[in-house]
Parts: sequence; C-alpha cells; structure tokens
Amino acid sequence: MSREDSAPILRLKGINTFYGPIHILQDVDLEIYPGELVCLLGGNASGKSTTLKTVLGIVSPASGSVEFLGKTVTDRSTSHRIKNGMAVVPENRRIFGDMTVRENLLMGAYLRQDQEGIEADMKRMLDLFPRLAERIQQLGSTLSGGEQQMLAMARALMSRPTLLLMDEPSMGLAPVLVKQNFELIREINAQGTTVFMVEQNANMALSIADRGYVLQTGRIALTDTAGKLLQNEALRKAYLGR
Amino acid sequence: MPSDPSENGKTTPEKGAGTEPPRIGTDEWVAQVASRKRQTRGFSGWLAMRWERIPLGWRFGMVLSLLILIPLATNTQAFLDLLGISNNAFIVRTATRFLVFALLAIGLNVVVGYAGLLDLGYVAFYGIAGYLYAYLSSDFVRIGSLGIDGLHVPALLSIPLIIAVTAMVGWLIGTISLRLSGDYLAIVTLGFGQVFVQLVLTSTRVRVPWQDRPVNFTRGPNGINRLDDVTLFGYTFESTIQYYYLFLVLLVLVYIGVRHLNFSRVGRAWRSIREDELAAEVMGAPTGRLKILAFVIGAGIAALAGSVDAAWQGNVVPVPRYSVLTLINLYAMVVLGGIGSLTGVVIGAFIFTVLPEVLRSSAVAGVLFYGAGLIGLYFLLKPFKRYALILIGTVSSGFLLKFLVLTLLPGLHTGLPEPGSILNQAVQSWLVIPADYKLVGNVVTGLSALVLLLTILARQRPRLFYPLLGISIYMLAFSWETRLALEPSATRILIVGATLVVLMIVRPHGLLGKPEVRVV
Amino acid sequence: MPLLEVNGVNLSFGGLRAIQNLSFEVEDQEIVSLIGPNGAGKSTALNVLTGIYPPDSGEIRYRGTSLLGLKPHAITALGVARTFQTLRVFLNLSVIENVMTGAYCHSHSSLLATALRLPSWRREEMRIRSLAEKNLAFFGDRLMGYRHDQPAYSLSYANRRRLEIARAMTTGATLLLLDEPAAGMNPNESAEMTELIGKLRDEAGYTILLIEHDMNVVGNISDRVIALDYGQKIAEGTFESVTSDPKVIEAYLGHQTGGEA
Amino acid sequence: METFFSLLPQTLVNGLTLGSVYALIALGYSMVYGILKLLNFAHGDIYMIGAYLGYGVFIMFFTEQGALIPTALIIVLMLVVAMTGAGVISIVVERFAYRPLRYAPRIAPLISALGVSFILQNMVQITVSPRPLSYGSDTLIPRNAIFELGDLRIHASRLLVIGAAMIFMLFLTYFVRQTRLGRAMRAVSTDLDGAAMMGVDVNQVIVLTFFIGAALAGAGGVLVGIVFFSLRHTMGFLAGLKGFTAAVVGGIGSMPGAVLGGLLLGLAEAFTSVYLSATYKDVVAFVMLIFILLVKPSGLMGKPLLQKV
Repeated sequence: MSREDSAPILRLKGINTFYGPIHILQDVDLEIYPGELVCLLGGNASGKSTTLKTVLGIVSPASGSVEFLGKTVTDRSTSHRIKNGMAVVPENRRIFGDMTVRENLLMGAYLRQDQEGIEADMKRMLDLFPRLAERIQQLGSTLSGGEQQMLAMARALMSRPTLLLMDEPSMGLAPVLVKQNFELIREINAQGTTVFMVEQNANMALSIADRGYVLQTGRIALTDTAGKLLQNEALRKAYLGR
Repeated sequence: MPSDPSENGKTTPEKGAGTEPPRIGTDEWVAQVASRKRQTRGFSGWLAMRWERIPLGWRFGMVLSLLILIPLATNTQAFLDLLGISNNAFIVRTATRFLVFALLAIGLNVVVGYAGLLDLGYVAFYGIAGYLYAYLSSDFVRIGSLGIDGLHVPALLSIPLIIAVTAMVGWLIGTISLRLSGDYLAIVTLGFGQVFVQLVLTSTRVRVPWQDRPVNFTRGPNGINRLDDVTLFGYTFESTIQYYYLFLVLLVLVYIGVRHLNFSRVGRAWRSIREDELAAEVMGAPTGRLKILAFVIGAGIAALAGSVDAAWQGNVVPVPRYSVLTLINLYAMVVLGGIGSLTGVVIGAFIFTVLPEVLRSSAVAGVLFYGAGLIGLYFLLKPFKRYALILIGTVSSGFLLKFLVLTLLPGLHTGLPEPGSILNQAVQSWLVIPADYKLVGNVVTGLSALVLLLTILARQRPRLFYPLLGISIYMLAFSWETRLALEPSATRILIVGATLVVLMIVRPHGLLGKPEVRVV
Repeated sequence: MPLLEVNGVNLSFGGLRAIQNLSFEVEDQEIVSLIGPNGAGKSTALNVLTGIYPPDSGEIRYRGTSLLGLKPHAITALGVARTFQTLRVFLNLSVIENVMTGAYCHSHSSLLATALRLPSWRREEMRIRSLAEKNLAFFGDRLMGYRHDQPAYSLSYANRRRLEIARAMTTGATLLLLDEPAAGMNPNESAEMTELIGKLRDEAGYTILLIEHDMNVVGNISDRVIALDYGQKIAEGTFESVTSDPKVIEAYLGHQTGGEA
Repeated sequence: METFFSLLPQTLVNGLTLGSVYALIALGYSMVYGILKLLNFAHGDIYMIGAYLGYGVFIMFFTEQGALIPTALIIVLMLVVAMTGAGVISIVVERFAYRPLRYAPRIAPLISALGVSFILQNMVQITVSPRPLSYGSDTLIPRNAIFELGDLRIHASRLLVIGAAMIFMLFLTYFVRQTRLGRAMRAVSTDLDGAAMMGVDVNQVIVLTFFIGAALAGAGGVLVGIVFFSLRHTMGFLAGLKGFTAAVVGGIGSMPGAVLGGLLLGLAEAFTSVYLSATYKDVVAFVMLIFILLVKPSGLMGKPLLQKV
C-alpha cells in the first residue's frame, strides 16, 4: 500500500543516536507517505521510543537527517515541527494532572493562535468524546485510564495534525480498551490523518497498519506491508508467539 | 553482535549498513558501552593510566611520604630563597588547614557522597565539637559554688567524649530530619546550622534559675580563647608543625577506615540507597538506620577534626569559622573533587585551601590570572599557529590603539600611579589607561563580563568570535590592571566563584567522580 | 499451615479503592500467578505484601507471623523478597555488587571489624561474594565471568530482569514475588524465563507468587491462578478454569484473544 | 497583657511588611524549583542586585538640590529598572551557569549557583563599594507621611511595600492562571517532556520563569531599601536564606505557599522581636521552620508525594 508515487511526508535518513556512551539508533532509514498508517515494532529498549523522539526533535541525532513535508527539520526545534503539523500521543499519555480537561485540550492547541478555530475544534473534540465533555472542569489526574487515553488523543488532535505520532497506544490498557483504541486510530487515519505508531503489541498493530518497520537493537531489521509482515517466519517466531 | 567502538557522533558510511543484519528476536547487548574500553586519549589519559598501574599501596605510600616531607622540604634555605620568604610558617599553617579541611570533607563525603543526604548543617557538628573542647579544656567554665575554676580534662578523655556527644547530636538531628526527604532535609539541616551559630552569637546573657545574674555561655562573637593544647601520653602538641603531623595521622586513619567501610556491606547499602532508596529498602537494607548511621559517622569525624582544630587554633570563634561560608567551602571541596570519591575529596580540599591562600598576594594572583588565561586560551584555540595569531593580533591592535590615542588625544593616557610588577608593566605597555582609571575600570569590569559571555555565545561563528575574543582579552587585561589587582580580597573570591562555575560546567561530576547513568 | 496467608485486605488511595477484601493463600513450594487488567491491583497487592503500602485493614501472615506494621526491610529479612515491574536494579553498581546488596539482612560485621578489616569481616565478605556468584550462576552463562564487574547499566533489558531475580535470591528469602518477570521479553526469552521459574521452585526450593500478562508463561508453570479486577478477586483455580471463567474473559482477556495481552 | 495588645497592630504591620518582601523572594525560589528542581542559591544576590539598581536610579534623580522629578515617578522608575535589570542578569546566569548543567547530577548546579553568588557579590563590591550605602531616612518618603488609624500609626513606606507586593502577586496569579504562557509554565512544571511534546518551547518558558522570579526579587530589593534605608553587597545572603526558608515552609514549588510562607516568616520575626528579643528572631524563625516541616513534611501547601512503585 505504500504510495511511492507521492513524496513522503516524513523521511528519516541514516539516523544515529547516542545516549551517553550507548549507541541507540544505528543507521535508521524510514519513510512515511501521506495517508498511510505505519507502525514501528520492536522489543523493549530496541530504540522505538528514541526513534519517535528523534522524529519529534526531543532527541537530536548525532548524524543523519529528518525530513518533514519535504523540508529538512533535523536542526529545528520540537515546537517548529509541531507548528508545521506533527502531533503526538505520548507513551503513558502524559496528561497534565494539575490541569483541567479543558486546559489539557488547550495545551494541545498551544501553538495555534486562531481563537475561533480553537474553540471550534474544542467543540468538535467534545462531540467526538462526550465523556470528556462531562468532565470538562475536572482535573486530569482524576480521570480513569480509558478517559485519559481519550483525552490524550483529543489533545493531540486539537492541533489539526497532518502527521499523528503514537507512542505505545496499547500500553497500560486492558485488552478491551486496547481494541477500542485501535479502532479509533484506524478511524482517524481513514479521515485523512497520516499515523505513525510505535507499538510493542505486534499483532494488534499489524492488524490495522498499512506498513510496518521492525526495529532490532537500534536497527531496522525488516520492513514490509503489514500483510507480508504477518506472514514473516522470523517475526512470527519473535513477536507473534505462534 | 558487532560492537561499535567509541567514535561518538561521527559515523562512517560503510559501518552498520554493511555488517551482518541483526537477528530478529535476540535481545543480547542492547547497551554497547564504549566506556568498557579505557579512555587513554591525550597526555592526561596516559598519565592516569600510568598512575593506575602502580599498586594501590605504593600510590598511597607515595602521597603519604610527600605529605610527611612537605614541612621539612619547605624549610630548606633553597626553597625559601626560591619563594623569597623568610620562613615556612605560612606554608605549614596552610598545609595544616588543608589537613583539617580534608578530614572535615571526608566526613561530609560520607553523608553527601555515600548516603546521598544533602546535609547543610554539617558545619554545626564541627562547631559543637569546638565549643565542647573549649568548655572541657580551658579556664572558661567557672562554678564558684562547686569550686570549679576551669576544666582541664585530659585530651585522651575529652576528645573521645566530644566525639561521642557530637555523634549523639548527629543521631538526634538525623532521626528528626530523616522524616523528611530530599530538599526538605537540606533546609532543616541548614536551619540547624543557623540556629547553632545564632545561639552561640546570642547566648551571652542567659538567665538561669540557679543564678542571680545572667550567665554568659559563649562570649558571643568574641569566642573563647586560651584553650589547652592536646596532650597524649605525656607528649604535648604545641607548635603548628606538631599539629600538622597529628592531623596527618588522624587523616590517614580516618581515610583508611572510611575507605574500608565503603567497600563493605555498609558502603554497598549506602550506594544502593543513593541509587534507588525503595529498592534498597525492599532488598533488606534498613534505609532509615543506614542514613542515620551516615549522619552519625559524619558528625563523629567532624567532631574529631573540630576538637583537635580548636586545640591547635587555641580558640573558638563562631563567625566565620563555623558559619555557612565554611560549609560552602566544604561542599565546594567535596563536589569539585568528585562526590563519593575519597581521593577526589582530599584533592578538592587541597585546591580549596591552597588556592585562596595563593591568591592573597596580588603578584601571585596576577601570575595565576594571566597564566591560566594563556593556558586556557591555548586549549581553546589549538593549534599553536592560530593561538599565536590571535594573541599577536590582540596585542598589536592594543599597541595601535594606544599609538592612535597618544597622537590624536594625547591627554587621555596617563598610566597608573603604581605600575606594579614587571608582569603588570608588560601588560600595561599596550593598554590605554586614563586618569580616572578607577571609574573607567568599574565600567569596563562590568562590561567585560558581558563581552566575555557574548564571546562564548558566538563561539560557533568564527567571523564574530575572533574579533570578540580579542576585545574580551583586551578588556579583561584592562579590568585586571585597573580594578581587580587593586582589590585582592574581593578578586580572590571572584576568582574562586568563577572557578566553581567553570569547573562544574566542564566536569559536573567533579575531578575524580564517575559520571552516573540515570536512566537507560 | 500455608506459607503465606492474606486475609480480607483492604486498601484505598483517597477515594479509589485499590484493593477490596482480598484473601488468598500460598502453600510452600507452590507457584501462584496473579492475573488481571492493568490497574486491577496486582502490583498494589505486591506492594502491600512487602510493606511498602500499609493496608487499611486485613491480615497478612508469613509462616504464621503477621507482616502488618513491619518495615519492608524487616519483611525481606523474614524471607519475602521481590522484583519490580519497572526494573529497579542499581544501575551504577557493578553486577556482582548489585547481587551482594541483597545479603545485607543476613550479614552482621560490626563497623569496627569492617574499618579494621578483621578476619571475621573477611570471612563474611567471602561468604557473601560466593553466595552472589552462586546465585548469578543460576542463570547459566548469561551473567557470568567478566560481566560480574561491569556496571549494571551495561546489561540488556532481559539480563537486568535476571539480575533482579538473583538479587532477590541473595536476600535468603524462600518466597519470591516476581512482578512481570517476562515483560518486554520476546517469546524465546519468555520461554527461557518460564523454564527458569520452574527451576527456581524445583531445584532451589523457592515458593513463587507471580504477576504476569503473558498467558504462555502463566499457563506453563502455575499451580494456581488468581484473577483480579478492580482490586477484587474474581476467580481462583487452575489455569484452565480461570481462563475459561466468563468474568475473567469479560474483564481481561476479551473474546478473541489475539496473542499476548 | 495591656502592652501585648497595644503593640499588636504595629507588630502585625511590621511583620506584614517584612513578610511581603520575603514572599517576593520566596516566589522566585519556588517558581524555579517548581520547573527545574533547582535550588537557586544565587537568588538572594539577584535581590541584592535589584536593590543596587534601584539605588542607582535614586542617586541619578535625587541630587543635593532635591528630587529632579516627582518622588512617585522616581519610585516607579526604580522598580522598573531594578526589575528589568535583575531579570536580565538572572537570564544571563541561567544561560551560562545553569543551562549547561541541566542534565548533570543534582548537586552540580547547586555549586555553580554558589559560584554565581560569589561572583555577583564581589562584582558589586569591586565596582560599587564594599561599604553600606544609605538612602537617608526621609529623602524618598518624608518621615511624617504617617497614616493614623486610632492608635495605629503606619508609615507610608510600609503601606507602599505591602501594596506593591500585593499588586505584583495578584498580577502573577492572573498571569499563571489565565494566560497561554502561564498555562505553559504550569505544564512545564508538572511534566517538562510532556510539555515539550505539546510544542511548548521549554527553554523559553524557563527563561521566562527566571525573569519573572528575578524581577520580583529585584522589586523586593528596592522595597527593602525604601523601608530600611540602607543596602549592602552582602545583604542577599541572609535574605536569600529567608526566602528559601519561606518557600520551603509554604511547600516549595507552590506559589500560594511561597506567599504564605513569606508572610508567616515575617510575622514570626516581628513578633519575636517585639515580645521576646530581637536577638532571637532568626533562631525563632528557623525553629518554626523545623517544627512546621516535622508536622507537615511537604510544607504548608505542598502536595504530599506518593511513593511510586
């Protein structure tokens, strides 16, 4: 399903990242095309989250380049990237516990200046997630796990992203909620937002993704369409369990 | 798994991509640690390697014999002539101060470095021991009704007693403040230290029920003087040099004892508490008791140093000896040397007792200032060619400016009334120094800090950086000649402050400390 | 007498009832697994058992001795040791030192003996070191030889999990509480861990209470399984009976189990 | 007893005056701590710099012939210059002494802060004067500018200090609660990385925090000069200690806590001076601190930390 005909929306070229003396990412190449839903799979400490942080600019690579919407953004700040259309649902959701639901949503639109647009989007999100509307003045820390997940998603969508990044959307959620969550991700993707998802739950991720990358000890070991990856013998053994 | 050696940051294209593809599902070495290979780069790396090859006992013996020889070697005529001083009293005095501070710093290191407790009241233990010694070994305590006219308890009895009492206070403070964690512990201990100094300063007229007149407990800021010397087994320590050797013996004993503790179950438990207190507790280490133990040992070492120090000095005064200033000094020693590293802490104590003393003389301070500047610049500007070019450029621009000023505005340059040493004259030869040099010097001193910071900011842009660097060199030289050299007492502390900031930025984990990994 | 008895334990944080009337027992030499969705109170239960959170009410007994009101280190000294879901090895200590820290509660050298390095201290230090080496050797060549003196941060994720277990073993405990020992491991490593947990019981004689999401691990080694939801026990029994319990399926497993949860 | 009540109102006013200044200093401590978990020991010296800058403006406009412009205007100018100057210096300090150490061990920035404190103090000593400077007791606000309320006589300078401090604190509350940048500040202090992921420029927020905190301390420096007429290059040390204490008593990281802690400390000192002895005021302040922390280990308004496992 990769759309080789159009230009990629995101491209990582030869990324090398170090954490102190430890070489975390080694020559990572990765491309995401408009409208795709791509997942990045890998075990613990394989460098998945670091890849996402590199895309966002929270970690800067020692070498290599990050291109977003055709422009090199390797040296640009996180806020620059977010301003240009990235948004993230962070690992463990990272809701601001001391802020109300409304303030959390406003944080999602932090870099937007159009007051009316923000209010309109706020309304749209509250329609999409009626549970949040009920709790609009409640503090973030009082929400349940499922509600926090909704809030994190809504907060990311408040910036009207062209590329939505998701870090371990299944982590810490009961299997029932995981399923709901993945359906929602597919829904958002179907409405035109490109999604790049980092996930440990390979089965679930591949069931909704178009394409996947497999990261192993800091390197891209495999990449293919989701369907083919599900058939891959080595991957099946390593991550799918059967 | 092929391991990629060091070479942080720079990658060659053929590496990684060409080697065997990683096998899926094998989570062998996630962390490929370049630091497994000893760093031997450069001269300092070579030196460190050489030093570490010498067996531990030998290394220890070498340093120890050096310390034993210092008072003897500095008393030779050749040495005295070299420095142009008449006797080595000053050197021995400074060296003894170094030993006292090394003892204190080792004690603080047990609390801060091993157990990881930010104890800001440590200096009070030093003070309490000092005052206890003063009470037990002088004419100060006079109780007419009991016929006591000054206590003169033998040192062999009084010092262990003082250590025990101070350690008890440490236990009490530890027990109280360990209900709090982290920075709250810091403030409560800081409060304790403050209360101690304030009480000593103010307890001069205290009404007690058994006396009609108010009692003077501390003699306030004047302190208590004429304390007895330490007498051990009939031998009385009188001169500074005798105390020097006494402190040296104490330091060696404490050093070895603390070192042994560190490499034992207690030391391991302390380190594990510093890493992760909860995990340490769950693995069976009584964290509360261990932290109090660190407090108590720290207090005991401070008490040992404090009582003998009081005997050596012959008096106790609350300020500045037992004030926060001393505490800051101790922290600087511990952190600069490398928190948790015993040897580092002793080196830190050495630097921070010797540096301020050396800076006292403005001639020596000048040599240090320009010397450190020139050496620092060399490392900044390597290779030598560029370095020489910048210096020659700056100096010749200075001469050009002076020439222009002398021809166009002949009245402006007047020079300093006292040009100072040859070094000062050499520097002043290319500076324009106006008549009201103090006022201009004030402005330039303020501005030069600003220009220096701007220079640091511009270090990535050569076209801005080199001119700015030249200007900062000129301005700093001007500041030094017109203001800093004339105010040695303030300049001394200014330099110490700058040293602290720079050293922390260059080596946040101290000289001999190991950088710690927090999360991977 | 069961090794561990938990009787009617309740715990709430603010308004949230984290554990409600939880009762269960663990027999000597048994492997019991706790399963349930995240937030069901599994880890909290472990924290209550090890004394990190004191329960609001209820009773916990180990070999008949009440654990209530004891500090965590005292509970460890009695013989209950644990590992952590989030991996809490001492990163900057060497591998062997990490394991040796576990021996604190059964070593007694006085400060004086330590400072002077008396023979008694030497003997004890030797004993601790060889115990640590023995426990590390339990994991085959994974943590052997030159790795003893490397800092723990240089270990891989899976090796850190092994290290934590070795550290818990060195405390001299008989009851090991393992919090998701196979989390973040791939199926090969999980299988190895499963085998190892079996060995811990069969060869070394430990009793094990396990929290685990990986149903392969749970199914392979558990004598008994206890399912929690909202801090309450919703099912207990053999693996088969618990995983076919409709309440467990609804709360935790979902109807079509796709793989690991 | 009678003397007790007759002295009460005056003591209250004195305590509130002192407390307002402590609160202004404590706010900066608390804000910086809230975001970076850094104990900014140079903060007291920033306050001292503020006092000197204010004095600089004062002698520029207050020559021997008297004031060149209206006194009220001078005071406003003093505040503006001191606040801006202190803010700018604080930003410079953050950039050069703290930012390089943001990921260093916790104690490294502490030592760096002490170094900065030495530098600031001695720079002032060298370039201005090692001797105390004095405003002259009634130059700015005449000695007879006293409001009488029954028996209570309040000097205008005290009202000015309390009023100005209150205005600054209200403004700060509005800023933090209601504006976009204020929201960003709160977000950064709860979760720095999380805020960065929302596009917040974390460095910008940190710089802003340092600026605001330092500006408040600078204002405190000017106000202290107006009430107590004198200033000295070492004045920052004890004031910084008091501000830190106030911040901790209130629960470090909490802004209302800092204000409360400051006022409490000021009142405690005032009451001790009047009813016990001025020599013991520092001792009492610290004993109070220790006592409060033992009863409430996370400060009066700080949140208790739940141990995360």
